[in-house]
Amino acid sequence: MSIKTIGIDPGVSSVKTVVMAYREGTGEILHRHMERIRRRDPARVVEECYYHALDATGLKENDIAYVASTGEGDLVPFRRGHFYGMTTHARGAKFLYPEVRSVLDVGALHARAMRVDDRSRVLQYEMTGQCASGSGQFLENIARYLGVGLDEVGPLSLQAQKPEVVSTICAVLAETDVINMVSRGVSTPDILKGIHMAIANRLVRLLRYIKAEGPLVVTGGLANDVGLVQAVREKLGEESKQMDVLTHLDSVLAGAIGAALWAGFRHEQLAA
Amino acid sequence: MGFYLGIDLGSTTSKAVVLDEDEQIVGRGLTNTRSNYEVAASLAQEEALVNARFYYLRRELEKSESGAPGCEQLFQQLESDFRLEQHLFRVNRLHETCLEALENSSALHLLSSARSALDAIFTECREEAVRDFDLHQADRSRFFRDIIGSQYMALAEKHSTRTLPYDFLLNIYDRSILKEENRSVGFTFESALGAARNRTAAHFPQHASLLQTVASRVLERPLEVLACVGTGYGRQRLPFPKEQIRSEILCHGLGAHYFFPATRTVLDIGGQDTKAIQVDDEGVVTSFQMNDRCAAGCGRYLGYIADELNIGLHELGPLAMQSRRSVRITSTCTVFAGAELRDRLSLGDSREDILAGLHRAITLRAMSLLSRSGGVFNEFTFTGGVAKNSAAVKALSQLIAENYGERKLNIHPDSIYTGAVGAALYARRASSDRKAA
Amino acid sequence: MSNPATHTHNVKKDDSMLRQKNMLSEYYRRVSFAHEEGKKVVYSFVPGNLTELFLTFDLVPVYPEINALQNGMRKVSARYIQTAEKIGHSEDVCTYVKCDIGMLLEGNKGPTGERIPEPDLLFLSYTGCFTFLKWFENLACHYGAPVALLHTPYQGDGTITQNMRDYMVRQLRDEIIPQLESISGKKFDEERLRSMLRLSAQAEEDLVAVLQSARLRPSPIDAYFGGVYYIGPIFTAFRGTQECVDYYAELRREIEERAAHGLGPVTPDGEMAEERYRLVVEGPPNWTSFRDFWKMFYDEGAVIVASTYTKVGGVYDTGFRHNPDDPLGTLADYCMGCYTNLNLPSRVNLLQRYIDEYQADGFLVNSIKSCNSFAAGELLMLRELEKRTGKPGGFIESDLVDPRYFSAANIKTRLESYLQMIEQKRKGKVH
Amino acid sequence: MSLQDSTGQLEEIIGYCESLYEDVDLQCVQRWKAAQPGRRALGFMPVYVARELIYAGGVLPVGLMGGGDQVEIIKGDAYYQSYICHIPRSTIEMALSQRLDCLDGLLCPSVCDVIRNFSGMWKLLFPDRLCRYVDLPQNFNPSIGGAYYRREMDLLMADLEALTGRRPTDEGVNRSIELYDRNRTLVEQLYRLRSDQPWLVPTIESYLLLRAGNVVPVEEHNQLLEGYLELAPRRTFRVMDNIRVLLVGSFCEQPPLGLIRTLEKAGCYIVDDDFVLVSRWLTRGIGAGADPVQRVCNAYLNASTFHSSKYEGNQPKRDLLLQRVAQVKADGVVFCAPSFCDPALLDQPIYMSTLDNGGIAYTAFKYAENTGQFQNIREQLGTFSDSIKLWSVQAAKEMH
Ligand SMILES: Nc1ncnc2c1ncn2[C@@H]1O[C@H](COP(=O)(O)OP(=O)(O)O)[C@@H](O)[C@H]1O
Ligand SMILES: Nc1ncnc2c1ncn2[C@@H]1O[C@H](COP(=O)(O)OP(=O)(O)O)[C@@H](O)[C@H]1O
Ligand code: SF4
Ligand code: SF4
Ligand code: SF4
Repeated sequence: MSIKTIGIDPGVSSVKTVVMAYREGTGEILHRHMERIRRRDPARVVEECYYHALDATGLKENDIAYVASTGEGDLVPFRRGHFYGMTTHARGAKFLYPEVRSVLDVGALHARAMRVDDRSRVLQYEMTGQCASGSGQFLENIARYLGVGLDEVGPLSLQAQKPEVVSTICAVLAETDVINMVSRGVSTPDILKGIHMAIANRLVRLLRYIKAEGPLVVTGGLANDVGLVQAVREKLGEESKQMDVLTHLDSVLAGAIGAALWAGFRHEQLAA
Repeated sequence: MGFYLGIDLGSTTSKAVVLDEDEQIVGRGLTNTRSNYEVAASLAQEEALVNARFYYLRRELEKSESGAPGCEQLFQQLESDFRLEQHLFRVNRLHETCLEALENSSALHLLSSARSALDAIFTECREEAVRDFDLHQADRSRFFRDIIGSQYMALAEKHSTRTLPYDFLLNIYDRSILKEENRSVGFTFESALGAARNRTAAHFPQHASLLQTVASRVLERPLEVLACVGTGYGRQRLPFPKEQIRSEILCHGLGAHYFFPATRTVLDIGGQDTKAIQVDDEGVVTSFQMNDRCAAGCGRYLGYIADELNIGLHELGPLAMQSRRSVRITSTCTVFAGAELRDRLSLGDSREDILAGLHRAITLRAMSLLSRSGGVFNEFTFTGGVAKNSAAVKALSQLIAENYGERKLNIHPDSIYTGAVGAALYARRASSDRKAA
Repeated sequence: MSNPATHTHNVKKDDSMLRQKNMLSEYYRRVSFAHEEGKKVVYSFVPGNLTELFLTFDLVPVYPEINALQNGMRKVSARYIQTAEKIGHSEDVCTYVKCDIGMLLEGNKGPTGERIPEPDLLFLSYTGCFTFLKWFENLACHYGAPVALLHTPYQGDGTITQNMRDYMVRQLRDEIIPQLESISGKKFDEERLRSMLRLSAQAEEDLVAVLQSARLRPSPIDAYFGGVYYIGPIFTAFRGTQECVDYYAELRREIEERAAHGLGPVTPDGEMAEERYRLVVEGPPNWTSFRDFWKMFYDEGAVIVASTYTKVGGVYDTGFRHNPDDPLGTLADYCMGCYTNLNLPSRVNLLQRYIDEYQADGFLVNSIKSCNSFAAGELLMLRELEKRTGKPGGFIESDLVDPRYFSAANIKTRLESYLQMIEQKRKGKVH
Repeated sequence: MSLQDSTGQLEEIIGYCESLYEDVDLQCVQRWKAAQPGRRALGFMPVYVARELIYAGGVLPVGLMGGGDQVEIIKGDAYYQSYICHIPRSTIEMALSQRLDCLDGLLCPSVCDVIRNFSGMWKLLFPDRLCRYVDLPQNFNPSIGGAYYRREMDLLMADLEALTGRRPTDEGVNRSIELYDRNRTLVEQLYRLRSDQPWLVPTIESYLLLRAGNVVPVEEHNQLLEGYLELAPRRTFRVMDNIRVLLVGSFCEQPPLGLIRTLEKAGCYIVDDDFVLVSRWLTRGIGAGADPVQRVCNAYLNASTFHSSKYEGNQPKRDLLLQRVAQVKADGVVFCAPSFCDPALLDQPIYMSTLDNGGIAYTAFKYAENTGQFQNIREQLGTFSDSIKLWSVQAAKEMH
């Protein structure tokens, strides 16, 4: 018999929810959802997502064995437990690709790299600090400036011919760089690729620091961005690091998936 | 008559100033730089020249009808109508661009619903412009992008439906505004003045003929630019020879000296850089500091905050002034600004208190540059876009008084043009040097 | 022979340069074969180095700082630094240390490509910098080599007290020398040390003359960029040798000849054009872009007439010379007298003296991210000097061997603005 | 006494300590001086000075630990580049804003190059005020380093005499030794209690208690400690499912309170640390007796703890670290050092490889005394504690 768990991952820009049928250390996703917060009260979005998840699966609150939060856990008053972001992303990545050895989680404002063992235990990690260079928000700003929808960013970047180097590390100054490029007539794909390379540069530094090994699973919102993932591959290639770089349609949900799995684990542990 | 032109190509705004032979400012131009640098420079320059023409237009009006009641009103109406014409021209052009963008988009199923939504949006934009376009409302942004942007977004929210998502309309706009901004003005002074004159004449039929004569007299007058110097963040991209480019530090120093000859310390907080400059009694820079590599705590920071709160830049200061207890903020990464704000709001701090804290944080960063450049001496001049922000000014003057004692604080209404004025002065000097040689 | 002066001088210049090059490669050869030749290797630091003492015991000294700076000039430091960061060294700390540890981790290939042997002794003469302490603790961990610690008291109150001197001499006599004896298997030969010290003093005399030639207008040398070449032999493995004496004698002759002909310094691009600015510089140079950095100066006609960096291995121009009559006492005085062992007020006084004596137009700080020993307090020094001399101060930031912290554009902007400031100040007019 | 009373009293003690922590104008020192004419106070930079001698001379030793996140830096930045740690700039800021005017002088022990140069900066800025650089010997041989240190301490005694007009007597020094020995015992008890039952002594409380010792006379500090030690064990705090960690690296510039709270909120009991090191620098009491000044010197030579600014000699600190981990039964080590702190940061690789070899988990991050955002640190520490917690169970239950 499986138990039902929910993992909720409120982030800076979106709330991710997963309902899981958990059984003996693994599970099956019954429901997945990602909701952009966009200027709304995040606590309310979390609540809506939660009830939406129950509605969509036809479950009652009582049917849920364990609700676990990750990310901005304080926004989930009805949680039973909280697991920290790297713990859950590592677990989520393992769910998606059991052979995972390193995880790269790139979200709206942060990026973290983790090296994990075969049980998805985090062995070493490194994350970006108080500086937003290389974050999703930064990419979003650029995309808006260029008038490109988020979904188009990746595919466009893949079309680049001569990517333009972005010299600065600062996200704000980089925007100016981009303005410069536009005014010099650099094509949108080349600009985007340049930005991707700059971000990838930072990400690879994180990976280098944790002595990453393959396979590497990219999670978080930017895992959806094929251009960035490709740039990371190229950067790793430059360092002659042979490593599989994997993404998954559910990559963005990795935190929520991990939380739901840990929820099941913890529930069993407590019941034992 | 000869003029001297100074152009300050800033990271967020581009400024141009026209000086006459007596070093009097006769024209000012301002545009945002969120577009092509060359275009921004030429827009600012054109604006400044338009502004100079209006300067003479007013002089002509005063001469011809000196003391006549309503003369000032007449002038203001004319200028306002002129801007309205400019504005409407751009609204229409943007409208067309949006429609083109729509045609080119792959979302065929949205074509007709989006088209009628766009038509409705722009119709309302136009109506609103005609209804209350007021050039002289000081606390309003005058940038096309800002005005149209906030209108568009509000209206897009209204016209979006389940099938026609907001994000789609927003994307159409994002694409089109970029194109629009990369275009030059696109109409002549004569034609716009002509259209404006007709509008104004409708308000003041009794002055129709006066308007006619004055306008043609101004149009006859040739504007000859004798020398031109460029400065600012984007100065390297100006199509000028090297000797016509000056470092922005030098220009700011000289510009501040122009406005306030007794100035010794100058602080300029612009969009992505902050400069602390010490000058001597001739406006020569003796030491300076500026931020590098990191744009934390600069003007753009406030821009992000305003975006996040969905209010205008000019509203930030007054809101912050209402705070009773400012919240301590330490991170001033410009990109994180929005997140920081959300964080604080969710912790239960009031908007006003958070804003006060943010302003203080910015000011503290500036204080640190000031102290690095040598301190704050009498008189102290505050320039750049952020000098328009009352809360920043308040926090700054408080901190200066507490730490350096009483200092005379200068803020000139034209302070945003400080760099451009400095550049124009250099242009004038270069040309008189040439004459002397 | 239309211009004999330039001609002869060019040849001479090459002589001393060549001699130095040869000395250096011979030195690295000696180092790499030390163990094969049955010699013991001792690692030590440049500030307060006790080369004569090592040579007395026939030990081969290795200076990790020199390796690091050479690696910086050869542009391999970036990789070494990364390697060190991989084992947990922070981005924030001294890059000399990381460059050295990175080199070690990658097999200890020295700047000339030859392998540097492991140390038989880590001689931790800890003068003027705490980081030395940490550096050798890290090396001790890697090599398991014994450490000899010489604690050099800081001139906190601006003087060398008798207590400090006694402390040093007793450390040398009771602990250091016995340790050197046991490592080398040789008895301490005081006479030999004395004769070396005599040679040291002789070379020191010539070095001072060379550095002080910058008082002339135009200065025949660049006392910073050129200066770092001049100090090479004496601050490292050669002090106390006849080779060293010969080198400085030759260098001095060359410089005096340049001076006699009213010539300016030689730069990597040949003769420097007109001398337009005379500057005093505080702080070490950047090594990773040494040439580009220098070029920014000589392109503008800026000559460095005095620098503090050329005093890290000993301040000789205030009168100190090694004294053969008091061998241990003189070594103590030498260690305690190095530039970074002076307290801040003394450093300011020294700089002020340079600005006056060398008739500088201004002084410039090159603040090094890595080096707290130099950098902490430099901003106050700058201000204090501006106040005392009325000369404009300039400030640029870079790093020793981490190319990430050398921003050419930024330094160029600051330097240009600074020189323009001097220019304007000289003119006294904007117009 | 009822439970409520004791809770109230505990709150009072901690509240008082917190008010001392927030007293960046050193009003408490001003009050102490004003209470009796002729009283003097000497500031000292953290880590170690012989407080016994200073206090014996009737001079209050005042530990300066920067401005934390309470002092806004206005002028301090003019004195320090961005890549130098934060504590000297906030200290300069405090000095320039007259907050340190109640101090009659400053002692800068040899901690690192930054503090060393700071002593010179102080001399340039305040030429009329006493400032002594105390070069603690790194040579621990009694006849060499010891002899040198003794003479340096005699200099200090002369300074004290010049300051107060009278030379401290042997009895005075002995009395002072006894007070500080008592203080050491109490602090040790506090740490023992914390390591035995960490839920009874939140780190923030033990930290504030220690910080109080920087600014109040030792008698008063002893009273505070005694009160706390009596009351804390009566608490009925819930025992949390936290891991036990040893915190290393915060001996000089101090983390802000918010950071210390964050550490515990993220699921870690800190069972040992190196905050306010001066109160624990000597690993045993000095003991009163003949020639007390020499006893103080001997204690430095023979009983100093291991520490980043001290040469390890033949007592490799990596071994001492392992000992300490075992002693306090730590599940892991948290390296928590100020940014740009060469001494602390350059020790880390040595420590890390030691822990790697010993199979002990660790994590590392940097802070500045005015760090305001702890999100990242919470995330990091949380993951650290998660990984220790979940997997100690997990190991048995092997997944899949
Ligand atoms: N298809 C996509 N292409 C590129 N970026 C995307 C895409 N989808 C989401 N993102 C980016 O992912 C980020 C959100 O990532 P997420 O991991 O949810 O962050 P957080 O948890 O901090 O909210 C956003 O900044 C957004 O820009
Ligand atoms: N009316 C206003 N009220 C408050 N702040 C303003 C106003 N106008 C501009 N600003 C601020 O000034 C900044 C632009 O300053 P500016 O000196 O023009 O920058 P730059 O020279 O870098 O282009 C903007 O980012 C904004 O924060
Ligand atoms: S460099 Fe740019 S992105 Fe980074 S902290 Fe500064 S402002 Fe933010
Ligand atoms: S800190 Fe400075 S003096 Fe010390 S080792 Fe590094 S570069 Fe040399
Ligand atoms: S924090 Fe570290 S570097 Fe800074 S003063 Fe203290 S010991 Fe020195």
